[in-house]
Amino acid sequence: MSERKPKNIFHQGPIPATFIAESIQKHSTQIGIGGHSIFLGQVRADVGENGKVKAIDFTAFEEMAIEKMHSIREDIFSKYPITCMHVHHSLGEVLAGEICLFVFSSSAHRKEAMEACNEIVERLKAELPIWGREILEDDSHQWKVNK
Amino acid sequence: MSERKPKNIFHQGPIPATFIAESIQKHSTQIGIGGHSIFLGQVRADVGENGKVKAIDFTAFEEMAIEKMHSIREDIFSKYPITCMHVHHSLGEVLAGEICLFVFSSSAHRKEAMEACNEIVERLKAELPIWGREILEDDSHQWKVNK
Amino acid sequence: MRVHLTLFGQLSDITGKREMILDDIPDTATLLETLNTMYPQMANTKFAMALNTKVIKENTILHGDNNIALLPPFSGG
Amino acid sequence: MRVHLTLFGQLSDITGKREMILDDIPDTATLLETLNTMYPQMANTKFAMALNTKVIKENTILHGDNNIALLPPFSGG
Repeated sequence: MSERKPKNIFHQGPIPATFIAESIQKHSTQIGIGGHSIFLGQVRADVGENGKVKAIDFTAFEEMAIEKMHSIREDIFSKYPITCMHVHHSLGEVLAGEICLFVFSSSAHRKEAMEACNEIVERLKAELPIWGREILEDDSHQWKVNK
Repeated sequence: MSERKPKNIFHQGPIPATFIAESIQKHSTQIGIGGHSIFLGQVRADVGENGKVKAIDFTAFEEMAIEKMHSIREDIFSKYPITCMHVHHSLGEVLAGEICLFVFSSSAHRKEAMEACNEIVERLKAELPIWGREILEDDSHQWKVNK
Repeated sequence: MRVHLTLFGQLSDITGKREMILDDIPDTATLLETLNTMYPQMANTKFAMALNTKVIKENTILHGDNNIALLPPFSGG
Repeated sequence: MRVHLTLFGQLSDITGKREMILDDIPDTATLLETLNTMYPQMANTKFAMALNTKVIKENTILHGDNNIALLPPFSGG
């Protein structure tokens, strides 16, 4: 498995639904796949004491994030018999209602794809050096906190 | 919640990636959503003792399946704080590599969307009266068995 | 009583039919006996029975017109 | 030793900078002391430190050029 190279996971701005469709479509040649599990993170218009979130501006320590994602990828491939996995995360401004995270895993049987997808999402939220700057309706900002 | 009406879940032929993209896109106005969980079933070119599967021809007891799916939907909405859920299943012939099942759930926070999606998939496979007739490469057929 | 029977999955292979009409069927046990006589292979096939979309497990007396479906193990998804 | 410092998240708000160069820093403990003197507010902020993309938890002696990043709690996804 060591021939896999670190992939860039970052995507400038929101991830369009058409990009997701193209990614799904590409898997139609892989006829050993029986199930795809997809998680999409969408920017939520959270209302806090400082006001309502209208967008999140994402920054990342890209080099470290790509290295870290590569090691998560190796772990996931060695733990689950999946055929492939893809991760895309937005950088820059993403408006409420737009997609900022796209995680996609595929396998012969559904359980492995689902479990791998869930674990990828949990790990990337905890381990990737990415920060969300929440822009509020009055154009002030606050830093997103992951629970 | 009793105002929800049974929805038709059946889709003639394979489910196109563009249909999935449109469904995702429609949720961009629901700015309280933070996560979408999607499961896609893809027809797998299984190789068994009788040969290789080239397509599955799906039939259903549609009236009963729609009633049953409605009751699963009510259970899922009462169990998980999800914003919405959508289920689409193919009828008729779907080639290996094409999508035959699309399950989509959304919620403010990721865990609920993921758990709901997994449970919907498990329940629909066990409870909906749908049958897959696997068409092999020599045009003989066998009936799909769910594990 | 008249029974409108719908056969799904491998049962339509065994019988060569997707639908049948059977008359003079007083209850579901009689329906099963009649079918087993007509199609002995059906005895080797596991299936459930639904009366008007509801699965029934006990012998059920039939009244008026009856839509009965025979359901082999499901394999959707 | 020279340190090329990159500040992420709320640390760039506190310092008003995304990047800084600091000279004569022998080890990471000295770096932290220097920063706390320059920006007392940093003492109230939780963050990790990465030397050339590897997180370091103990005081580390610096050699040659050093790329150090200060990482507040992550909030991607």
